Amino acid sequence: MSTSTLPPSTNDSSPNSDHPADLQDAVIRLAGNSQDGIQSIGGFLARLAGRTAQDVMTYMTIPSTISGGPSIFQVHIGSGEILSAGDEADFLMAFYQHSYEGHIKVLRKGGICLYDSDHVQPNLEDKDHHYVGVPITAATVEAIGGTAKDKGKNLFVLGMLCQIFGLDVVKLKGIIERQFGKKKEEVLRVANLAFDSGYAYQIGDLKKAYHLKPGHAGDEHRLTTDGNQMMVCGLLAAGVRYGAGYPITPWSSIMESLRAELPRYGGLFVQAEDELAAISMALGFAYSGHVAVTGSAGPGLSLKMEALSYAVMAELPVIVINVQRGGPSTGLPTNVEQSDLMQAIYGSHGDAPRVVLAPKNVEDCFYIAVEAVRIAKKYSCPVIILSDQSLSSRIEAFTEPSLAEWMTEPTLDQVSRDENWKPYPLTGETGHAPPGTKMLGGKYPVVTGLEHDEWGHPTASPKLHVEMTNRRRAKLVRLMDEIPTPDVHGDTSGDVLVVSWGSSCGPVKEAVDRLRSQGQKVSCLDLRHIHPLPHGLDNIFGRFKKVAVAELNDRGLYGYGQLASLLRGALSVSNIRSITKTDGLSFMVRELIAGIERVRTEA
Amino acid sequence: MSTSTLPPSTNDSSPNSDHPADLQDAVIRLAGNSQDGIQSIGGFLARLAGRTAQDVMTYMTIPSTISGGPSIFQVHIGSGEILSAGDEADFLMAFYQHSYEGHIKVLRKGGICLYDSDHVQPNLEDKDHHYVGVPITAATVEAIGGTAKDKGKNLFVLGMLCQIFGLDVVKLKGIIERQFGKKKEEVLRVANLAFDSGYAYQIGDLKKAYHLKPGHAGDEHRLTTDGNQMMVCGLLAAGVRYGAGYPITPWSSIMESLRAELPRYGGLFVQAEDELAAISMALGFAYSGHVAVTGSAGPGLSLKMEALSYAVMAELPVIVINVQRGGPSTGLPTNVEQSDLMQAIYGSHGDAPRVVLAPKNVEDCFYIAVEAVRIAKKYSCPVIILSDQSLSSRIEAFTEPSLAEWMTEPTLDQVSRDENWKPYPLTGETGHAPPGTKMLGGKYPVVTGLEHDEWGHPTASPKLHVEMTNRRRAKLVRLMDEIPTPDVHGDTSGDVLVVSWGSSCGPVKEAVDRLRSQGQKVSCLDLRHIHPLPHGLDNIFGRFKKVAVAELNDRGLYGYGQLASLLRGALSVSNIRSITKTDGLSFMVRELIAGIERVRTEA
Amino acid sequence: MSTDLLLPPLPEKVTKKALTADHPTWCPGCGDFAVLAIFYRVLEKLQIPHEKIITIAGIGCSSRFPYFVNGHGVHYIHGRALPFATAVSLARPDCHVFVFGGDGDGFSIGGNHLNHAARKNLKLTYIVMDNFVYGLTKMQTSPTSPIGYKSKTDPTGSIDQPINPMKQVLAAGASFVGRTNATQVKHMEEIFERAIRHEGFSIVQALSECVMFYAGAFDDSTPRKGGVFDVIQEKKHDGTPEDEARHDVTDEIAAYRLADLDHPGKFGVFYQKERPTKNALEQRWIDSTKEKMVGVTDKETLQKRFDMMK
Amino acid sequence: MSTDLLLPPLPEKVTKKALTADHPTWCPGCGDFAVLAIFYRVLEKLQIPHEKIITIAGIGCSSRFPYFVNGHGVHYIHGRALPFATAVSLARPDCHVFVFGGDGDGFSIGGNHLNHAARKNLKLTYIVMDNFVYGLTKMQTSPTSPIGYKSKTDPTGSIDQPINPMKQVLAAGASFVGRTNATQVKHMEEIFERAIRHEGFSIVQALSECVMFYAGAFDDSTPRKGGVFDVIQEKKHDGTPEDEARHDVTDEIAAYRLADLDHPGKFGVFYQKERPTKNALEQRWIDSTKEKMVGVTDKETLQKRFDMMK
Ligand SMILES: Cc1ncc(C[n+]2csc(CCOP(=O)(O)OP(=O)(O)O)c2C)c(N)n1
Ligand SMILES: Cc1ncc(C[n+]2csc(CCOP(=O)(O)OP(=O)(O)O)c2C)c(N)n1
Ligand code: SF4
Ligand code: SF4
Ligand SMILES: [Mg+2]
Ligand SMILES: [Mg+2]
Repeated sequence: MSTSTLPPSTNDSSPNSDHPADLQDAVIRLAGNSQDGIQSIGGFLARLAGRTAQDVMTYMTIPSTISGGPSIFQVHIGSGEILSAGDEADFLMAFYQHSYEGHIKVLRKGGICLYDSDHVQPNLEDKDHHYVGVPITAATVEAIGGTAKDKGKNLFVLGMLCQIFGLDVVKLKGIIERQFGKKKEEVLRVANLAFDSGYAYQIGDLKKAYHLKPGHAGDEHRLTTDGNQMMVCGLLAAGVRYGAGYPITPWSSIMESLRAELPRYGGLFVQAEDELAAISMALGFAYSGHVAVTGSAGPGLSLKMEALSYAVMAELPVIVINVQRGGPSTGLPTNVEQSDLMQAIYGSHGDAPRVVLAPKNVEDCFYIAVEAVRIAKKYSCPVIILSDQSLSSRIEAFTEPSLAEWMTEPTLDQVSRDENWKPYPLTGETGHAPPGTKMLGGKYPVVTGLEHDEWGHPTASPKLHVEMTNRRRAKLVRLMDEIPTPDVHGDTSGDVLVVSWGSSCGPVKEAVDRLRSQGQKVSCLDLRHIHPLPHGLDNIFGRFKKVAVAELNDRGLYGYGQLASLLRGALSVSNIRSITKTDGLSFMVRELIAGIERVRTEA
Repeated sequence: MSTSTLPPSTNDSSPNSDHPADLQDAVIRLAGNSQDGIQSIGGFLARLAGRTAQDVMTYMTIPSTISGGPSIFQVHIGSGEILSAGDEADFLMAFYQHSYEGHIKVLRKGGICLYDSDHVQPNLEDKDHHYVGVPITAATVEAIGGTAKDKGKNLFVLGMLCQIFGLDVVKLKGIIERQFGKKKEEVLRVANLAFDSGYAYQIGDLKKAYHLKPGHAGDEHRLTTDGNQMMVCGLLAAGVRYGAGYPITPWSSIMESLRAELPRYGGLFVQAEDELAAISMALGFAYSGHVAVTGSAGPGLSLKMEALSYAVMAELPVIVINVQRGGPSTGLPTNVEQSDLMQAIYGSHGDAPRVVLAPKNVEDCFYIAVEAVRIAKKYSCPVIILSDQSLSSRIEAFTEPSLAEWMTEPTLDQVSRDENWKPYPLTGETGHAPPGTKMLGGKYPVVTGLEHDEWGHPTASPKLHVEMTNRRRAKLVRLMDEIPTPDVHGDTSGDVLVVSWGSSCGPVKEAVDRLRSQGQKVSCLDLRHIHPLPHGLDNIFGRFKKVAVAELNDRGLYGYGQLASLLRGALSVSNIRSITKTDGLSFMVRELIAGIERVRTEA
Repeated sequence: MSTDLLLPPLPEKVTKKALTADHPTWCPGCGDFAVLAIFYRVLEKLQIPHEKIITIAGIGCSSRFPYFVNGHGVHYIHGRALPFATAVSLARPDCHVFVFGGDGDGFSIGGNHLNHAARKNLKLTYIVMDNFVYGLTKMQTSPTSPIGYKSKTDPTGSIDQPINPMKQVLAAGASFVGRTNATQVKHMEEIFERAIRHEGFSIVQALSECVMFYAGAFDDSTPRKGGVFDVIQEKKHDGTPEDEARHDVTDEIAAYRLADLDHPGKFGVFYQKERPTKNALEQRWIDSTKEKMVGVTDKETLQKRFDMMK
Repeated sequence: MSTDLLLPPLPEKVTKKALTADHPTWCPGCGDFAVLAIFYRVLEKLQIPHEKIITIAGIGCSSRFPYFVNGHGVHYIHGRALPFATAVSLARPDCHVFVFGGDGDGFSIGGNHLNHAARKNLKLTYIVMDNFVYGLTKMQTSPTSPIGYKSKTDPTGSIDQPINPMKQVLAAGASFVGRTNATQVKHMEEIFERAIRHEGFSIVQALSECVMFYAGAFDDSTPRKGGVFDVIQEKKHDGTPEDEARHDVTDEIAAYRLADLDHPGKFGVFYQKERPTKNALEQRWIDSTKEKMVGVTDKETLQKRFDMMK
């Protein structure tokens, strides 16, 4: 039986946590060891949320050893818009003493701590939280038989959660079945046993307090997945069929999916010997007439800098995905950071202008990939996509993109070129003649990294270097003319405009909404096009007293984060300030609120 | 006999070219093929200037094929301060028709064109220049015997120039002897024959018009050499004894000299298999307890970006020299450009703050190398030196640095460390314990690219990542506090302050001096510390109506060159504008004057 | 398989004239001229359709090759021509990929790509113009410079043991390994042709003198200069006793033994043995995947992926 | 030369305890534990002074090695441990340089540095913990993964021919080439000791099972798992007829032939032959230069250089 230290209060004193019987949203943190399969229960919950038209965002930590270790999975689930993984947990499931001790501090005042009483000794002096002890280990062993000591605890807990939060048990069991159905029948049987006994376990009237409100209309086509998977889908939809890469966390799952998927589309992805080879292969594919993809995380992006400079010079259409993690060097390989922005723009030698985009959430990974391919093709140039570790691994639910609208079939342009053909016209777009193309004038082109004339012929003419440098810049200027000025969320004038990018956009919006609900004159704006910047920012910025750029990187020598420095250099406005953070974690809403307040009030 | 079309006028109408019998300075352009040895006569002239306490600056072009081809060598020589290689030539020596046709346009109005009448047919309609034809080829053959048809012409011409400009024939013959004395005696004999007959050749009264005023007091210790050689000397003086590199123009001559020289100092330089290995070796030397050097040009610098990020994280003292050339990609390998500045600062992944310095002239290559080593040692960090193709190859004369003052003997710190030793104290400077050091506490250190604590032990603690990121930044802040605010040349307030760096500093000063002599309120300032910037710039900039940053790179998407963008991002002043150029050539003084005028007058 | 090079009826003949582009910027007398001339000749002979000829190179004197061949060409970055070419070979099975370069480009900075392209057995031909020196950057030691060679980076003579390119590529798994001397044009022609006809990764080391910075490097294998051009006698499988002593090109150990001979060594085909190319293996995977999905559009495939995420 | 390891009278004994640092973060059962244990044992035996032990590694599970050895250590970047170690070896002849890493680190991204460090014969010992997979990044194909191995990047089984590390390093010129299996600790100890005592570039391929992502990979050479651990019989030069058939470790061709055997192949010393190290050659240059300059200070030398520029 469960040991409940305190009955859950339906109304408590912690800020912003007024939970009625039908909860709008809940943050559930599962803390245990990665071996216990807490990632999979988290995943099941997220998928269920997607299925029931609820919003969801997840967050997890990866243990530092391969064999596993302490790890958490947090699910923020709700019927409203979910923009962050949650600063505080409403509900903590602690599998071990270390899980309890390490995470009780993130449980909100009045929150419930469910713990495995076979492993955890909670501090009974603590009157801020409600404690519910369940002998999870023993109960699971009882349920499924004494064989696999640690197996099944996760499903037992899932059953309990399903009961407590009033989740859709039929759908949830369907998801479990789809997952385990692939394996042996015995596995599914055991999983069901564990789940059912968790579901049936008597834990008092917790469920009254924690019943989650169902989502909106349930007939929407909703996907529940992470950013890396949506990036892959975006590339596939946009017609990318070739690529090459080298494994590195957190990029690997993109290349693994592409390697497995592309043969179905008649394409292929090569695992290269290193990142230098990977981008060279991607450029080889691009030269062959196919827009191609490569990618990495920081250390690998650094290795791609020389070839990227070639891509700019030769004007080859290639997508380079960088899933940012904590730096410098090997840094914090499994944490989030947004500290490769300047490198993406300026990391290669020479004046090497290139396009840099950043998705703002999991769903946007799809659309940003589509946009990247569009730009790469139209302007025949490299496009860097800056994703980040948070986007790569967190799970969100959102409406399925319409493939009728977004699917592009790749084509290979082999039309013979006439005598007047020039790949690099001084005015007009680049147009390569891929190999296999007949040159009716009899003269075949050489693509080069040397400065060259309109035909691609090397030249050291001072005049041509000026003209071609202008030409490479002008492509990005044309793109700038074409991208929309981003919308302001909230009023278009006021005290503070918070500008952000990448995975920080969600928490920023949540913070701004919260401040607005308190009557503050705060708005926000997401930047998806980082280089070139969209037009109109000076105007927008000028209508606010302050602009606060929120990003996960260092405030630098002069007090400004990377995007903030870029904006200050580019625009002629003097009100740009920074909110930065370098602890390897996403912004907490409360950190942003404090940062915005600081910017608002400081001189 | 020479065929002189017009007697030289001692007074002509071209601007700023009032040449009396004793010339203050003269720009001599030798135009021929590189095979003709024009580089060596140029070098002899430059060295002579150094010896006779004159100022000198040279400029040359390198033919695009290995076997040679059209090429020029320009010597600007004079008794005042020489700050640029000269916009226009006072004197053109044309060896071939193509030399004549290609270069007559840079000869100033009233200037003299000496040509080889065996090869050149000048345009006799041209009344703007004075023509003097000499059958150089035939006369040389006559002088040294019919064997080596094209050999010796350069020395014949040198003899003529010696006569025309009234150069110190004894010193000049001494220099020739030192050069050729190393070779076979026969070679020196032929060289002397050619020189003497050129010296004796009758070319009328040209020499009256072109007699160069001797320099100031001649007892100074003056060196005449190029920037790459002074960089090598600076490193040697500062105690650098180890390094590694991979060849690339225009860096190669630094590594070649280091490879040849270091054994004399008990050190060594390794030719690595590529740039990735080269910087890794340099870091290995640094780890071993010796501040080390590596270097390259743009493409190779790009390849060093990953390891540079490690150098920042592990805090290893390494000097990275980047001799900038035209980019992007292979670009214009033998031209000058200043387009790797942003990469030097931001080219690596993660927040990887590092020091960036730039020498302002050939002499300064010595002092900047010394400063780089001082910083690398004091702060245990990587320092990038941004030189450029112009500095690397141009010859200047200047006072010899005092080795009594600048020579540092390298030491290897092997003192045993006690239990309290920490390599990365949260407050205080980094102090590694190189291998071989005994650890009295029994615990030996591991140097890592992972985030780590004060002992260097890996950690994923959010708090420590914040603290260590701060710590890496704080080192550069301390350096910033220590470097002097640069001097303003000219008045400390006015209409326009021209800011420049690297090889552009010379022409900028010349342009500013010229404008000042015309009464304009223009001043200039050289930046040698690029990252971190010195304190006090906001104040200085604020006292001018406009700040014009002159640099050899593209004006970018938003209208600002690289240093200008950096300054705009860093400082809170709104008057920064750009003067940029991307033709692969150094600034002409007249281009700068036009640029300054544009900035002064525009809104 | 490679015989299909000759099959399609050709509309226009590929002639030396049509193949000639810019006049090479090489020094007069540079060995690379002969390599170029013989490459033209072999292309003329094989009549590969003009638009299907792709030459790819890194950086170096020798790597300027693509400018001198009037065909689709790529002048890429130093040391990375092979991975670039790998992709072209995989993506464009209709084309013929030729990679050219120098010893520095291929064996110094590019050495790892060489190992991996060889083991993966990409369908392409790689001709290394080995002059035992860095030419373009003006005379530094290269990985094939012999001990004692005086260069700008070894003023007292090179001290590092050079690599043995033949051994390296044999060990890496190259399926065709040839060696020639650019002064022996007939021999070079034969080796080039066999390399190009080989179905897989074929590499030829062509000793090509740098007259500017290493004149005389190959005199010892140049009969005209008093050297001996020692050609490998290949097995004829004629059952004669002499045939015993002849070289079996499918014998890797024997090839390695030939590679172990002192400079100037042997010339000819050291090794040739067909095994599946990466091109074929990847295509097999695509085909077997596609087999199970006849009639399914890319859109349907992606939609199915979406459905899995619901 | 390497005997001097044992000569200096040691103040403190180097014990396993003193050498033990953090508890390894490897998975229980990972083969790398045994490699570490044997490394401790060999260090104990050789009594290299504690402060002179330097372990250097790139990135990978195996490359975390330096954290687990209490000695001076470097956890460098992926694939570049050898050039870093090259410099340490050259600059610090008083120290002993040990490089550790995995198959991905050493043969994929780091393959070129391996070739060049081997040919230059740097004085250092390199131990590759080869598990035929990328462990740290969780199961991608490595350059030694056999054909058919199912990984996240080859879900239908690996298709590229793996490299043969023994062949590669023999061809590159490694002067000591050994091979062992981490389950055979006595053998491993012997090979490590011989490698460390070798004066020059010594490399050992230690098959080391990744129980997480490639369990059972080496069962076929692990007697306990029913495999055969086939040890090379080295020549004893005892004049017996049996000795004829034994392996001569100075015979490179014979070593290459051993390397050519099918998996699991042979174990032991494939090749060992001393030749001058780069360390010695560079030192010789320094010494002969310095000989001519006895009593000249660095300052005087530099002043002379200045005088040349006047
Ligand atoms: C990344 C990079 N590093 C260095 C160079 C400079 N570089 C150009 S060619 C070359 C070597 C040329 O030698 P090789 O490949 O043997 O060709 P060769 O000129 O002898 O034909 C070097 C070092 C470069 N262009 N890029
Ligand atoms: C430049 C760079 N690319 C990729 C990675 C990611 N990465 C880390 S370890 C590794 C491979 C590990 O395999 P291996 O060397 O065989 O070691 P193991 O883990 O199997 O012992 C990779 C690809 C990285 N850290 N740096
Ligand atoms: S430098 Fe040497 S390799 Fe280059 S073109 Fe001249 S002769 Fe040929
Ligand atoms: S993942 Fe494999 S190699 Fe890595 S520690 Fe675990 S068992 Fe060892
Ligand atoms: Mg070469
Ligand atoms: Mg491995």
